[in-house]
Amino acid sequence: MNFALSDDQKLIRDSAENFLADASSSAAVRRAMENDTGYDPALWQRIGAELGWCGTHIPEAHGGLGLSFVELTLLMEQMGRRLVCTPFFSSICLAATALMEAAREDARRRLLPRLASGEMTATLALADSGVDWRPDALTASARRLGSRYVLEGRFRHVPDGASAELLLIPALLERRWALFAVDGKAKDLVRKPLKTLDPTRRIAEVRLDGVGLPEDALLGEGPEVGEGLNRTADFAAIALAAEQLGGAQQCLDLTLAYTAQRVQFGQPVASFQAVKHRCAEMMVMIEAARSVVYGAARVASAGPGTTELSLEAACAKSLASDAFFFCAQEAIQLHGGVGFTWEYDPQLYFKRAQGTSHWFGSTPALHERVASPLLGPAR
Amino acid sequence: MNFALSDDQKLIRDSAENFLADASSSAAVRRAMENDTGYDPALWQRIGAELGWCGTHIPEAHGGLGLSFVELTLLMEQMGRRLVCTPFFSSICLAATALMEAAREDARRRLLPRLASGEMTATLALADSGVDWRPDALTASARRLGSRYVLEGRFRHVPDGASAELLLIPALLERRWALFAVDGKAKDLVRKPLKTLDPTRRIAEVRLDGVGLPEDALLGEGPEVGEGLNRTADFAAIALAAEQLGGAQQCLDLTLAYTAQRVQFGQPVASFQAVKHRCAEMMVMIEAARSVVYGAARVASAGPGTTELSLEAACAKSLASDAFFFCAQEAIQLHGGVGFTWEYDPQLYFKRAQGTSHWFGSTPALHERVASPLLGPAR
Amino acid sequence: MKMSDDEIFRLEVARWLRAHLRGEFECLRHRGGPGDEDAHPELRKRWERELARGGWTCVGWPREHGGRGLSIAQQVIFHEEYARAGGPGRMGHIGEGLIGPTLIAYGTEAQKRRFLPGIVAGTEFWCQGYSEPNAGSDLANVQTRARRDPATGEWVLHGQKVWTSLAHESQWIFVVARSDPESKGNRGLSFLLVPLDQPGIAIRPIKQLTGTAEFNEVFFDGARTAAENIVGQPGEGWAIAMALLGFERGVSTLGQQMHFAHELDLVCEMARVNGAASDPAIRARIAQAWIGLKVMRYNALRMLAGAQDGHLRREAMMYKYYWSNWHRELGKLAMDVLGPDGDVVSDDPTRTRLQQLFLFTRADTIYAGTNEIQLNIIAERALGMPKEPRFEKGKS
Amino acid sequence: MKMSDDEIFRLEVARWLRAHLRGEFECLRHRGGPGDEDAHPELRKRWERELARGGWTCVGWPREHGGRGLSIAQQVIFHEEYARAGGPGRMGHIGEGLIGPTLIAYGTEAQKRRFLPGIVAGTEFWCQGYSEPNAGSDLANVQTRARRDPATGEWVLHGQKVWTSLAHESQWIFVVARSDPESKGNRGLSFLLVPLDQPGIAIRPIKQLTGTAEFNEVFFDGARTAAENIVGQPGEGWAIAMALLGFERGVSTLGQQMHFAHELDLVCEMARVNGAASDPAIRARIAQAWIGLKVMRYNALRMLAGAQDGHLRREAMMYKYYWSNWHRELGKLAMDVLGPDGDVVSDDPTRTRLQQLFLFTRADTIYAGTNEIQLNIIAERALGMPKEPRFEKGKS
Repeated sequence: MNFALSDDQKLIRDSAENFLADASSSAAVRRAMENDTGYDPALWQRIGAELGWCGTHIPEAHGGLGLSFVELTLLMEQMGRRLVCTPFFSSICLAATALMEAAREDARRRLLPRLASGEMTATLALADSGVDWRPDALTASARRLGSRYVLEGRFRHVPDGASAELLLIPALLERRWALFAVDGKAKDLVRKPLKTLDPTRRIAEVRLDGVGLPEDALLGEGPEVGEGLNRTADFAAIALAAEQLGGAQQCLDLTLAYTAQRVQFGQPVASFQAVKHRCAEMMVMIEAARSVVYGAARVASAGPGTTELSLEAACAKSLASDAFFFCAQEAIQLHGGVGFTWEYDPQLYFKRAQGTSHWFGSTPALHERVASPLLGPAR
Repeated sequence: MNFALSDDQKLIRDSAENFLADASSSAAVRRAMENDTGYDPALWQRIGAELGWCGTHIPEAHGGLGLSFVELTLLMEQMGRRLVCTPFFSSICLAATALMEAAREDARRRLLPRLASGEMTATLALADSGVDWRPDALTASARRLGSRYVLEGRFRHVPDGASAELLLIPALLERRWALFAVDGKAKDLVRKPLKTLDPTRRIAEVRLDGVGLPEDALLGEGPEVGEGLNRTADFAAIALAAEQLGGAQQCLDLTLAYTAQRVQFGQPVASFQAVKHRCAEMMVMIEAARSVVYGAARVASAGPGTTELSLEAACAKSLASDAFFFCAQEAIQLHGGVGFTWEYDPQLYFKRAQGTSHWFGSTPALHERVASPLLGPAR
Repeated sequence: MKMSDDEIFRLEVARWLRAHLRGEFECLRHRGGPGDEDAHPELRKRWERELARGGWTCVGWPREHGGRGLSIAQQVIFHEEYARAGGPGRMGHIGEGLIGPTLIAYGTEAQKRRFLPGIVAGTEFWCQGYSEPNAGSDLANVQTRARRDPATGEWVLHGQKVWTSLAHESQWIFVVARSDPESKGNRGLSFLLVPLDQPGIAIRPIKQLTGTAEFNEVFFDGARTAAENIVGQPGEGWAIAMALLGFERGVSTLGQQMHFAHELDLVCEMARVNGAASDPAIRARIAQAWIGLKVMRYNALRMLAGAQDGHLRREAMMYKYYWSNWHRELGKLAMDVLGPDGDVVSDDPTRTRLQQLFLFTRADTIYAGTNEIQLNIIAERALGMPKEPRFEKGKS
Repeated sequence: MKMSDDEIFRLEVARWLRAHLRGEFECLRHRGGPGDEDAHPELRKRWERELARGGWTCVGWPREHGGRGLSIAQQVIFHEEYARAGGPGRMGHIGEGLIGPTLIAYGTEAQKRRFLPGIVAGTEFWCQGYSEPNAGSDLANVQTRARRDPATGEWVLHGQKVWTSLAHESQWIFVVARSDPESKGNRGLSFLLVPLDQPGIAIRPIKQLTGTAEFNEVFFDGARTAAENIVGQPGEGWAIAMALLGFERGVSTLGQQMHFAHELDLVCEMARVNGAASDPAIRARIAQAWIGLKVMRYNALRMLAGAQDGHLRREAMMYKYYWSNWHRELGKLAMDVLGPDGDVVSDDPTRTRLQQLFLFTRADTIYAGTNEIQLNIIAERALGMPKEPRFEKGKS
């Protein structure tokens, strides 16, 4: 496995970094998070239509750029650094991946190009925080009505669930896994936007009170849908880990900048050994997470087996979650009094660190995922 | 609950401190731990016969001083500081307490005075590390043979089990708890001294291959023996926690002394902020443990209920174990290169910290003991 | 069995609180704690006067100064029962706990006569002006200046203080200001009592990470106070200020702990209800939190026992570091118990309370001496380790 | 499906090791690792010569210097297969990994001719003389002195080095000594190659906390070495020494990791056998250890990829801190898995191995740069944070 980035990959990373430093500045994030949808449509337009980021990991045959998961994580890392508020994670990391992993070819052909171009937003309804895909954990069910389907169910926390134009809904159909596409404007679909503690990411409760669907709303069925959704959650976990990694890095960078200029007891705060060691520990956690996130991205880009992917996701997500929380916490601490003010940015990262910590499994749950194959199931 | 020590208590503590600084110096400990029995008989003689420490918590009616558990823990703390190698813990904290808690009055009258005076050593055979006293965890059984008894069983780790003159053996007798006294020289009693990783405390494997016992060897029977032994383990855990506390304190003191005189980069190591903060963290852990050990000792001296005692023991032992290990680890670390040499003392504390860590329950097990009443039993 | 005096006293406190913390005051239960300081300020001021009518303000002050003159044991009982009853955060605590004892120890007779009765009666409220924006942890780096007006003898102040809570709700602020313009560090400072309601003072709230504003900046632009409103002599400000901080640790810690215990109860209850109690990692952390409560309780009892021999001991020097980190970790634990539900702001009061706990406790390890400062103090003052070298002046 | 060259190479290495690590060498499997350095020294020297006969020493050295000239990818494969086969700790590693590359980069032609063949052939062994008793982490505080004998031109050394492993088993030591008696710190040092077998050198073992002695003190009392046995010029010793340390991080880390993985396997096996695997806290820690192995593996691959652009990057600067703390924690985990059995020394080889792991790994976070030094280096060199102030000379 070669960890060197290609020149193209470096270009993607660096141009994203430069673009977002402007386009998703602290002021821009603070404006976007006050919006109805929680994001700036103009920025989304540029990301989707102009920069083409939405097509990154979607095959060329389906209107994408056909790049690998590595490029997707490089973008997510940069977006995480800047707390970008867009439906990128829900539309691309979740919904597009779900289509690629769990939908039939005709459905992919029909829907992926619209996601790749950024013209449509979508999301995937997760069983709470996406950790449990066993059929009996499913919270929706479908029944056939002639050539149509009727969906019932409730999803408590769907990312961008109120604004997404298309919702992918996993449901139990005649005791089998099935994946449905539901238009955001469908009748009897109730979407309740929730107020989130992390204002940079929106969540909605989604209820399907007998939503009637046409035949082609069924995107796939059978056990491969279950497995595909499991894989989707693992891919999305790695992408989210990359986002967390970017956030952690920015917490360290903000702290280095602040402590370099803040003077206490006649010397820069950054010259105190305890502060230096804390920052060094932040870096160690970040680089450990980075190694594993980059490794997981490479595994993910190579068409991994489901078990291998699942372990990579557990490693990457648990380390990135812990690094992000630690770095956000220490960013607040080392900013001193201003660290817990609204005006300074550490609090935004801190809230996102907590908000992302349990998606696709809390760290203890992911540890158990790793422990099981080594030690046998928990008692 | 008043935490102020009485003048008598201060006197006991201070004179023990002064006495042991000489009598249990590093050189003395190193000599004692090479002995056959693992202790210096002369020191034991002074502690028992001259200073009267062995009678501390034994009632006056049974030949003791009738002081409280507080005094016992003050002594244990000082002994822990100096890694005293004697059978004090096994004879007094374990065996004498077991007699007080689980034996009939006639047995107490017969045996406690000999322990109180230090003329006899004894120990209690624990089911491994003394955490599990359920009858079905018992590893010995007894049967009646006329007016005599025959004991079968095996105890893998008995403190001072090879040198103790008297062994207290819990065993199942006709499906009931029973406690027996077995002379160290009894026929068919096989005692195998084990080589310990912590050379300052001896352990033996004890096997009873049909040991025949007279009638008065039965010290008590029935459920009160089970409960008494449970209480004994909790009392002993608090005493051991005090010993650990003393060890932790000495690790900090050794580190303060070493870093004050060791110069690196032109300044005392003790002036580096990272070193200062580490030592401060050691102190915080030590003082936290001290508060809880002292509190537990006060509860223990007031004739507590079994549940209350058990929770106090869990708090004291878990914090003292963790503080001791952390302080021993950091003592090695902050001594630098000499920290892991045989010649310097941190290694002796380090080994004892690990050796005591799981007695009467590892920290995770004690956490679960605390969690259960708050949250219901573990799944 | 005859009840001890302390037991009788405990019943008396509990009975009074039951009888009075009701009706209009009912809604104050468990409110106004750390991070919730600006809940119902007017009502909580009325509550102070209610307490005063019952003789329950300044319970540890000597009777000669209007206090109740309780023994330490009885003060502990009072604070425990107050917390157990869910008594609201005390609007008067800076007067009662900080400036009052300081005036009793260092004030003139006139100052005592002027200021103590208002504190005891719950009619005059105080806030503190210690920190400055460029000082932070370096408290002695005071840049607020006070000069004497030669005409009136009044003190005239220019400068800025920060992290002042309840400035809007108070009548008076105590300020450490540099009265000797040539001085540096902790010399040349004076400790002044300044009325807030005057044109020379402006108050600006600081918005916190919660979106609310519990702290303020206070700007002094020619603010004035009478010549006699100095505590101690000019130049003695630092000594007075340090003595005042010493008063902050007292029996009220036991009351604070009852508050913490209540919060841990909420966390346990949530864990039992939502199933987090089956997660071994959560169980271990809850156990540790419970053990930490024991530590704080026994530690406070050691402090009370040790206070009798007069000097600040190790258990007192580690207390702020211990409780603030314990509390911050409790906030994180609360969120991890909530799990995905913690992401969403709802009208469930327990959930809201736990989310607030998570956010507000971030300040605990920063204000009143950051973790880093606390560890320095422990190392230097409790362990006697040497000070670190400093950059020489002029170099960097 | 056709095998790639690398796959063929992997098979070749594995096959050779299977054929040769047997018979008399069988007992060396998994031996001689960290903390076990003095296991079977004579047999392990013979093993070095066995490797040499197969062309498996100095596999990364250029062919012109007697190496095998492997690509980085193939070096990785070699080290992985070597560790997988349980190949013993390399007696020649200081020669092959440290002094050899240093001589290749900085040595004279004559030095290369004289010293490299003995390293490649496994006939001449080296140890290092860096640390001194009064230096510790402050490597530049060198007090060992070297002066020229005006008669012979030889270097004459006085002083003491410490933490020298395998001194008894080696023929040569490299020493950083102060050749300019007026100099201080990292100036005025020279890098000398000194034969050990001479009257001016005494070696005293240092007994470790295990009771065994893997390190030595080496005393120089008029020890001599020929004029030409200096690497670089007089005064360049520090630069050479730092360059040498840079060689220490290489592809061999991947081999080290296979060794670590084997140790974790033993821990997991013990946990399954003795029931510790049912303890949730143990499960979580084992999972973390396993994740840490992933970190180290991917981190090493990043280092290899990054090494191509020449400067030491963050993943390289954190590596020593990471592995040493990981390894130390594995030792503690191993003991906690053993539980009460860990208290007792027995003849069970796995138990003994885990107990040794626990004790020996205490040195990992100290030697070759303590944790504290590593964090300083990371802060200053990777993060660009300022140096701390120092006490002025003469003051304290």
